[in-house]
Amino acid sequence: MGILEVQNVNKRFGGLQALDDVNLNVEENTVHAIIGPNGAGKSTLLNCFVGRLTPDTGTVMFDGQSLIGRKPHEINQMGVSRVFQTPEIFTDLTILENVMIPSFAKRDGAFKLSPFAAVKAESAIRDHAEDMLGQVGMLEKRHMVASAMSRGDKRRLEMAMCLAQSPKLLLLDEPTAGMARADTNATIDLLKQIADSRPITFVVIEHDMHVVFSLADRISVLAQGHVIVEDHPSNIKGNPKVREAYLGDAHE
Amino acid sequence: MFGSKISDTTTLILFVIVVALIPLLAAPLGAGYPALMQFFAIFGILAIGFNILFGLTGYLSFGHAAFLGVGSYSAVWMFKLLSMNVIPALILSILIAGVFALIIGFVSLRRSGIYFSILTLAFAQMSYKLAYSVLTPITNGETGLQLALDDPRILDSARTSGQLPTPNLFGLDMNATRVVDVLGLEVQLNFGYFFSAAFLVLAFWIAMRIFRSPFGLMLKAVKTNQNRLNYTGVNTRPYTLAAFVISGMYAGLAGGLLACMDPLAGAERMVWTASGEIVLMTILGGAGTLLGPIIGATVIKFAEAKLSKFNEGVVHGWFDFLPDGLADVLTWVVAKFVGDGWHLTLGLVFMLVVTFLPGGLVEGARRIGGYLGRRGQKEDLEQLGSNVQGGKTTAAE
Amino acid sequence: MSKSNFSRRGVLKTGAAFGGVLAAPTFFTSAANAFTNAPGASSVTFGFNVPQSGAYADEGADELRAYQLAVKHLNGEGDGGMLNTFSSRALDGTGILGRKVEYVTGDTQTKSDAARASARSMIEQDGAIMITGGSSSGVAVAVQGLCQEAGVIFMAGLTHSNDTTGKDKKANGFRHFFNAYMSAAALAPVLSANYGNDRKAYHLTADYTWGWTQEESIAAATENLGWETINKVRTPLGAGDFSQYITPILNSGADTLILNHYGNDMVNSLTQAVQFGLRDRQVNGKDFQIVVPLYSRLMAQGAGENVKGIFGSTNWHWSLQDEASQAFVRAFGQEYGFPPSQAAHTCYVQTLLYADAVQRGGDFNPCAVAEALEGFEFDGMGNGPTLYRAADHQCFKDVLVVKGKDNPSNQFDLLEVVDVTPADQVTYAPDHPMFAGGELGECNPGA
Amino acid sequence: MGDIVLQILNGLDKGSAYALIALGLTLIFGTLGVVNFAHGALFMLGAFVTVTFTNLLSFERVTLSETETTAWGSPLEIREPVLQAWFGDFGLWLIDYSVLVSILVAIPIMFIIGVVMERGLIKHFYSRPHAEQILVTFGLAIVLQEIVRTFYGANSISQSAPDALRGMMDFGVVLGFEPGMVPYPTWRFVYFFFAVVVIGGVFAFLQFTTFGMVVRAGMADRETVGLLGIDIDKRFTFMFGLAATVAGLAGVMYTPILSPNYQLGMDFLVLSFIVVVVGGMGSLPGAVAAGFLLGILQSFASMNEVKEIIPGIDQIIIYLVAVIILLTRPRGLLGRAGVMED
Repeated sequence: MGILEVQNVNKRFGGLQALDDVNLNVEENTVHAIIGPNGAGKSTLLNCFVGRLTPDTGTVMFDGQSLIGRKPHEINQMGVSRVFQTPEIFTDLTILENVMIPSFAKRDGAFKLSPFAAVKAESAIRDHAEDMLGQVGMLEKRHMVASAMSRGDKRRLEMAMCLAQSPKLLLLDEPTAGMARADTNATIDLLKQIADSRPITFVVIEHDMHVVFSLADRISVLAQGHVIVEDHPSNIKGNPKVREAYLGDAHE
Repeated sequence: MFGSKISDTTTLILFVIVVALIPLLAAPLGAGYPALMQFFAIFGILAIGFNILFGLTGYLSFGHAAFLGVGSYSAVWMFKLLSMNVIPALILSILIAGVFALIIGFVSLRRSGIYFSILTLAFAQMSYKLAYSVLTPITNGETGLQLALDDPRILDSARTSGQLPTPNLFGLDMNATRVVDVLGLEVQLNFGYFFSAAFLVLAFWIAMRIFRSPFGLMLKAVKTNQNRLNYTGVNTRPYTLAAFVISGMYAGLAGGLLACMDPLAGAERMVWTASGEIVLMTILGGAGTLLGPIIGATVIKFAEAKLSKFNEGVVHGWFDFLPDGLADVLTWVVAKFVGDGWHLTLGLVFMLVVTFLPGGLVEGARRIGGYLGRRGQKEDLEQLGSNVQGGKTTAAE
Repeated sequence: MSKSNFSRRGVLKTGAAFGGVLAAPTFFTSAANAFTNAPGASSVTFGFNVPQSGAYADEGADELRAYQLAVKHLNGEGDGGMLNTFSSRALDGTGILGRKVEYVTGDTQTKSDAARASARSMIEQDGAIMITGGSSSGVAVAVQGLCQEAGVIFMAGLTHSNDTTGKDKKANGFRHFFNAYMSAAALAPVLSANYGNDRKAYHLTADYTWGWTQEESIAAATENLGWETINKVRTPLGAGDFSQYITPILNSGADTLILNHYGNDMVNSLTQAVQFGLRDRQVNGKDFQIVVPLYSRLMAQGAGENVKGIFGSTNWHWSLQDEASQAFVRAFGQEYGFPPSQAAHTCYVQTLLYADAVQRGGDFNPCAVAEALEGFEFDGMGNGPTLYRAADHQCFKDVLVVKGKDNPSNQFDLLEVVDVTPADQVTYAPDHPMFAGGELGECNPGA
Repeated sequence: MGDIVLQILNGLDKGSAYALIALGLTLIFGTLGVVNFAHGALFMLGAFVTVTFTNLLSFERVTLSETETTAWGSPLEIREPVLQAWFGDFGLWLIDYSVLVSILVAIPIMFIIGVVMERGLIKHFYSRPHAEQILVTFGLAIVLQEIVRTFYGANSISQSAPDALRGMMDFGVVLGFEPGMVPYPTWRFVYFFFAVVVIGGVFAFLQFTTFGMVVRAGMADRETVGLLGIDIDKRFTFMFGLAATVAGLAGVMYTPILSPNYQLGMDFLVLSFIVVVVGGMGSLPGAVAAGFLLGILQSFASMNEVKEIIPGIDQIIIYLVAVIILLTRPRGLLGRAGVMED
């Protein structure tokens, strides 16, 4: 029984079969990577996990509950967080506030009318947020406005925001896209450290094979909306189907 | 207050002091008469409320004047039917405006961006058009809803004098004014003003609490990145709706107070340009800041009252010391901008402010403050960072 | 200029409630007065509250010119205008009761709210003892109500709705201008003479209170003639293009269109009705006709040649040949270079009437002024013998029926007076159903 | 039945004006991404170009009479139309056709006004939030209308259509109605066909010229076009000029229908925005379709039969339609996703 079970998911956009009978089983507390050439349907699949898209048919079960038809905020409240390809943060707010918001959401639920409480007085939330910022190495910058940060910092901030909710499942959409090699390595280290320090499951979509093979416990290869292989990383490299799928796209 | 480190409590105390001293401060400017001072306070409340929606969530409502109108109508009906006491009138104003805001907000908030603006505009225009025509039995149309001698007023004992009663707070008339002489200056102490000012302080205090609360933080987050907020487990609709309703209730309170100061409710209060004026006030002062909207409201109401009164005769008086020909030319030029031309000045000032001071007058004051004392400035800006989004022009999107 | 309190009751209560707390030893309250804004020994201030922005701004500007002229004449400058023809000789060009007349102006924006705010500022800040002006009935009624509460006299400017001196009449408010009922009553005989008694009328009415009273009045008057009312259609204020209201007239069987519109609505609906060929049509064997119950020269200018031959009524017109009208046109024309509008005339007259009432009564107290105005009969103001009726504070005088001129000699010469309906034909009982429902109340002197 | 045909004609006629204004507004929004609240003012300026032109044409030489005087005693002014004195019948013809002739004048003037507006103000607001664009152009609209009021006053100024086009056309006869059942003013037909020609011209320009192709590409994907190394700035300026010209021409031709006054622009502003939003922000065919749709709906809502069922519906129909469309079709009739929702 995996924490995330995807069965027979289909999604069609007009004439394009974006997802074709996708099956996936993500074990708890593992790092599961989804790879595949451009247009394979990786992002579509991810969007089906978070409530942005609804599959035409099939089931997506998280922790024994169906995710189909739930809204993004409901799915998040169940313990699924998401890191975007381009960091989605609250650019106008300070870094500390950015991390406090997810903590509030975790504690107060999807909506709480508390116009007379003071953010200042929420020391538990702040301490927790500062702790998270410390873990991603951004504690000193906590009073900066988020828009003033570098792209790498923004991504680390987004990571801290997700971690602040102690999610059971963290979805990462190309966490190292557009990064220099040094930053990529730092990110790998950070993710490893996170994965080792707590019970958490990662689903990573990634193009960079270096990242995938450094992190993944299991890999699913998606091609033309279909999972062609799901296996241990060591078995993926030599798989002929994978080579075929990547043909013409091989240096990815 | 501007760019210097002042705690909220100190700000509030300073605010109360300034508000209490307005009759004294405004008198030398020729603005110290009850009607205008009441406007300062009431439109201040309106702008604060609008800012809770626009300044925090970024949702630009172009129909906020409808709630002002609804509040006024409710209050006047209360005066006509129940009692001239302002308390039931204000309670009904806030409630009815809240209900209207709940309905309009529930529908309009299904869309965002300019679609939201157009939806609110459409609702407000429908209210205005209907109030002006087919709803005349309720609104008294063009003339506006007024008191009449034969209104029932079931809670008030019948007044025998042939005069209309005055809105009052347990017998204290809103138009009661005491004129005192301070160093040769006539200062008008008007009960209605202090009554409205008390609500202004209350409104300011509530807004301040909202700004500093987790609820307010969520609203700011809505403005910055609604998408992220959804994926952070927050349902943004109830937050925006709550902000919309709170903001509508502020407008209802302002409308109710307008009726308390002057028991008449006219349909023009709801026309779309009146909503535009609320936006102007907020932006002029500084959207997203605590004090900006109040400053904007005060400046616009002051300009409207004073500029429109400078007729050509008055202007010519200013240039009397000059030779005749020159005085005539100057009068001709200046008169284009005051008196009946004051809208031109309003439009120009507004363009200049939006172009050069997108953060409004508060940003202007902050910049001046920056020139005066550069030390410690950076730290303050960081501190204030989350309070001045309205002042930022380059919000990354 | 002396300040005083808005309300008598207010003073007493203030004194008890918070005056004691706020009044430090160095503060001195000003001397109590018998009424609001009692003038000082040397000058008296009037408040001219006219539309300076919005659709009626030109009319407002003309009103303001008339007021300034009136102030000049009251203070003994210029040629004295109608002071020389006015039947009451109380005013002698030395101001009022020896005080020089000064004035402040405000912008009503043709909105009840703005008009009241502007009037309040003139009363509370500038010490105006009398408010006058306005170019729409909604504003007039709203400001009249305010003046009643504040305890100053309101001399209405251009306001034509029956309500101003009907259900919304106030003891402190006075109207010289005529009203919708009078327009209808004055037009009826002329319409009957020109168009016969067998007509089918179609009404287009501005959908607000003035439009409704105008429609009610003219429909009643024409039905009395034997006309049939085919339909009464309400049009939104400021509709701009009225084509969708005009085309249904074409096949409705109506042979007369009555446009209960004013201002830009009137300009547009008339222009478009003519464009749709209504005046070229033959219906029921008769030439189709258009009637505009309330005319104004300023609006006739906007409608251009479309007004030619169309009947309507007006309160006064500059081409009148009586001595008083000529004196006023001369004074106004020499000052500004063009003839005055009816709005200018009524405002000028109202100012003189107020001043005269103060002079005759010997007191600025609004109640004394009201008493002097009530039942006052006068002449020499351009409308023939006139009565300020005590029961509703409405002036009763002859009403002019005018027609768009076929060959105007200049841009001001657009209307010709075809008939003068005498005052007794337009007079109605104070409790006439169209005017019932309100009470005058008692005059309020304020403080 | 005749009434229904008449209302459709009314609707098409109203719709022409709405569509023309909305077309320019959408053009500006689609290419430049600017929400222009001063667009109604451009319509108004167009109308006043005609007023000015007519005034110039009918310029009169004024001589003071030595014998006659006015009612107020000053010498009577004798006015002589200069144009007639100079050109005789041609002068009269020019005055008669002043509205149509002023199109020629309005095109360059409105284009220049548009270019100056874009270079002087709008271009500084490309990267700024929509709220600020709305506010600054709203301020500009106030300034423009107040300037016009300074020169022309607040009253409406009547403009006549040329004598030959002033009459009625019996349109019903074409459809088999009895004569006199469905007459319609010739000028309104002229306006309708003028609108069709201008709309067709704009579409053809965008469809068949390279310039238009770039602009259309820009409307679809601004970033890519920028990357192609095309000087987008100049084209934006041109587009703004074009939009101003379209709005101005709509105003020029509307003057005989609606005597212009300085508030004309504000009256049309809200309406044109609703048309654009109903049509779908950034969609040119949407703007045109919505213009005609709203025009026709407005006409039908004003019919007595409809008003008897729902009192006051003619007052609110436009807004009601906007609300319904936006709630059922969030992007408007023909709009694309993602436009103006940030």
